[in-house]
Amino acid sequence: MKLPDKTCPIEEAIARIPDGATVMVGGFGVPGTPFTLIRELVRQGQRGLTVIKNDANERGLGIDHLLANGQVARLITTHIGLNPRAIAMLNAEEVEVEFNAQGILAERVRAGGAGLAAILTDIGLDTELAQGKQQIEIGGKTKLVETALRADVALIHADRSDVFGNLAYVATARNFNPLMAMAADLVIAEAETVLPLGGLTPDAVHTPGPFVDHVVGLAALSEEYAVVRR
Amino acid sequence: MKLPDKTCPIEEAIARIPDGATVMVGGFGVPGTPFTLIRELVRQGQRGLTVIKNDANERGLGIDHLLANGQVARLITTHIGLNPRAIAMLNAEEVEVEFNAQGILAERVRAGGAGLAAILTDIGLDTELAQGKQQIEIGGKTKLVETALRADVALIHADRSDVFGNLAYVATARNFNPLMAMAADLVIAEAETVLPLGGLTPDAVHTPGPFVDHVVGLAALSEEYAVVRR
Amino acid sequence: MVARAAREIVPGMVVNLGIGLPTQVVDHLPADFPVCLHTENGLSGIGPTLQPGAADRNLIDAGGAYVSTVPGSAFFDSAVSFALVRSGRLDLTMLGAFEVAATGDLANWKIPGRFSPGAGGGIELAQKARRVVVLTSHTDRAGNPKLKAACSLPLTARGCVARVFTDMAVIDVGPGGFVLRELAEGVSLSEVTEATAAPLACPDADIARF
Amino acid sequence: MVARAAREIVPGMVVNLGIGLPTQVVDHLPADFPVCLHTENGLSGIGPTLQPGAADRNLIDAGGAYVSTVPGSAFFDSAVSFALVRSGRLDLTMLGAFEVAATGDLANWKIPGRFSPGAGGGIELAQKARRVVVLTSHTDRAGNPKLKAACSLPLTARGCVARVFTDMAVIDVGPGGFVLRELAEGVSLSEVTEATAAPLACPDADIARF
Repeated sequence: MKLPDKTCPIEEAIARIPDGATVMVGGFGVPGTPFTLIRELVRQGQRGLTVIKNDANERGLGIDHLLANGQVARLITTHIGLNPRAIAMLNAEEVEVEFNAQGILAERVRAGGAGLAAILTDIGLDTELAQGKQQIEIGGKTKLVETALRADVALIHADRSDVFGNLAYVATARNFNPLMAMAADLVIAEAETVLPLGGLTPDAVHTPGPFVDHVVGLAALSEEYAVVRR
Repeated sequence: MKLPDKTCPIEEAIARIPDGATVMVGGFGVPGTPFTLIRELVRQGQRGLTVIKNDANERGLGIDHLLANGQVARLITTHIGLNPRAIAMLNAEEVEVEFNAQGILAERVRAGGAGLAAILTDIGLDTELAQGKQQIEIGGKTKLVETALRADVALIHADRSDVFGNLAYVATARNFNPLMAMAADLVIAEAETVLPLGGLTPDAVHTPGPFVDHVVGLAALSEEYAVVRR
Repeated sequence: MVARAAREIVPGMVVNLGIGLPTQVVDHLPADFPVCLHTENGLSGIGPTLQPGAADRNLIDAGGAYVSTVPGSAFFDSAVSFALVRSGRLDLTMLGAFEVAATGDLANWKIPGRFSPGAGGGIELAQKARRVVVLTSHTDRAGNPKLKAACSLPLTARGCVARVFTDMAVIDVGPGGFVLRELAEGVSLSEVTEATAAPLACPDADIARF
Repeated sequence: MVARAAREIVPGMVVNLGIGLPTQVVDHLPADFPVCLHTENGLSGIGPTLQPGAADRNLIDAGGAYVSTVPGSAFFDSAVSFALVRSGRLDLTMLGAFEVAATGDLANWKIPGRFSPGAGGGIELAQKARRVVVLTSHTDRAGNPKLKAACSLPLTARGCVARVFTDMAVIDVGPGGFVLRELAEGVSLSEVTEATAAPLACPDADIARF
């Protein structure tokens, strides 16, 4: 048995995303954001996207390019306070924004990746985030039904990948990446380094290769990773 | 800031388990079973335990000692086919056994560790495992409510630990250990090697230290780990 | 039948082989065949089975056999392992059976009063693998058919089986029930029909042999 | 008040410090103080904040500051990070506030029409940390009290706040409402009572100063 090679040119991988797709994007702030994949999605210009991402990055970074280019119809997120454009587009109703508690967004994505229908939680029960959500009683206590999130596509940034798509992340660049890498029908991972089979220790793999469809090696690191912006 | 030292003598750690406790035990077959912690629990003799473990080990191994010693009132598990004593005790109603689909047991434990109330799934809907479980409709489809499992105590086997309780597992000895290490009020980990702070790479930690209460270093490896039994 | 079942595996698949006959399928694949074998206790990329003398005490498959890794293997916990199964990343599973119904229902985990070890990971494999095929003897030890109009034993999953490989035949489960696809060398159509306790369609005039 | 709040941290705790004033608490702890600082973007064991020249582009806290690790740090994904919070492994969180009610209700994430960036991880920290304390100016920029009988802004969590540290006082949230525990140097009882828009019990005749 030999594991197959999933390396792929970036143009080809991103071209598989149709207009109207739901796209999960890894990253929390700068670390772990797949800047290069996002740039290619901006270049190709698919429209009407639903984007699922923890935050809206900052102006001029990451998914802000998608917002500026009018490609995003809907954003499912937890906090967009560092991106004035996202706030302005929300206020002008140019993009629909659904806010989640951060750990609940993580769990909804994970539930999608785990093939579950939903999770039950008391998080946000006393807040306006509970509005419109199904509630059920478990052992006499009210819980919110938080439905699983799956996407057509997940865009992932990894530090290292092997050609089969086993991924490893570094430091706080891990964040939502391993969760989203399980929760989409098409998973595209950009990697700073692409290793041959056997290049990653099996115990140190963060995302097992069977979840990943395409591996895009990064020839150069996006300048959007530059330390210090604010 | 300096992270505290959680190393602890085994007698002291296990003595914190009361009669009647619910105890999660890591392991799938031999790998990852905390044989030494189990032996101390047998020696101390706490009774009326509810044990949550993937399997019942084999005769003469692991939790079979707890069964033989009459310490187990109830077993929540997925498969006990390799332990004739467990099967016999089930048939004689000497121990109450609750069977789960394996991945659902994993998810119920994980949900407990993640502070969720339950998960919703269609797994087992057409089987007798669905009997007696709450069902709800999500988007017009029937789902089973699988409630979260938490325990008073989790007994974990790790390959390496640092003194703060960061844990790393090897190979298929990982299995239920990282899930259970998040899902109990008191988490006791035995480790083949206990390292000083900084001995584990932060990216390679499988169970973060904040989840772990006591670290027990193993002076010698239990002979129950011996390769080949059948 | 095991050699024939091995041809069911398409290059690039992620495959879980159940305990028993299915495990032997791997012996009929070329050494460099591009496939990823998954075991539910937490490994993608199973390598060859090892003799005890060469075994790693921490490295087994879900059936307890000492296995090895290949370049590109990954270890993960039991939740991730079944996440892979339930979320559609398992292309194929090959399972054993006590009974298969003409509707695709599968019973393979419990015989009330005789055999009740628990379902293990079988329910999720049967319910969620993209394709479920069964490898089994055509009849049980007493000679009773295992392929039936309906299962009498507790179900593992409903309507899950796509194809059955037996010592007598390759049989698909179609919308209208069992469909004969191939016959084993030396087995006649009437023999397999007689050993099957449900209608067996035979659309091909010239039935293939394996 | 920040120095006073630092004394709230007991050796051995796992602590999450919210953005703003709470982050500064760490500067008032001894270098070898036994505490584990958690940040919700996936790190236990936060080390000192770094200047950009020394920073690691992949290592930030939830507020975006460049931080470092300590011996024994661990990285994890966002699901594990909040599992730690929701399952009771976070001993203490220190948060900012727009409003704190005498019932312990907290509002700190939204001012309708003016400030709606989303709640981030605040709801889970407020609802699930074993102990929630607030660090805030006693009044807002316009001089309006932040401690009130009831919150008028959208809630972060109900009944969660145990103690409030302000520039004027240390105030507990008891079953009967706000209870004055300490006064800042130079602040009188009548000043703090006047700046608080809810009854303020003062059980100690000889009130401590900080």
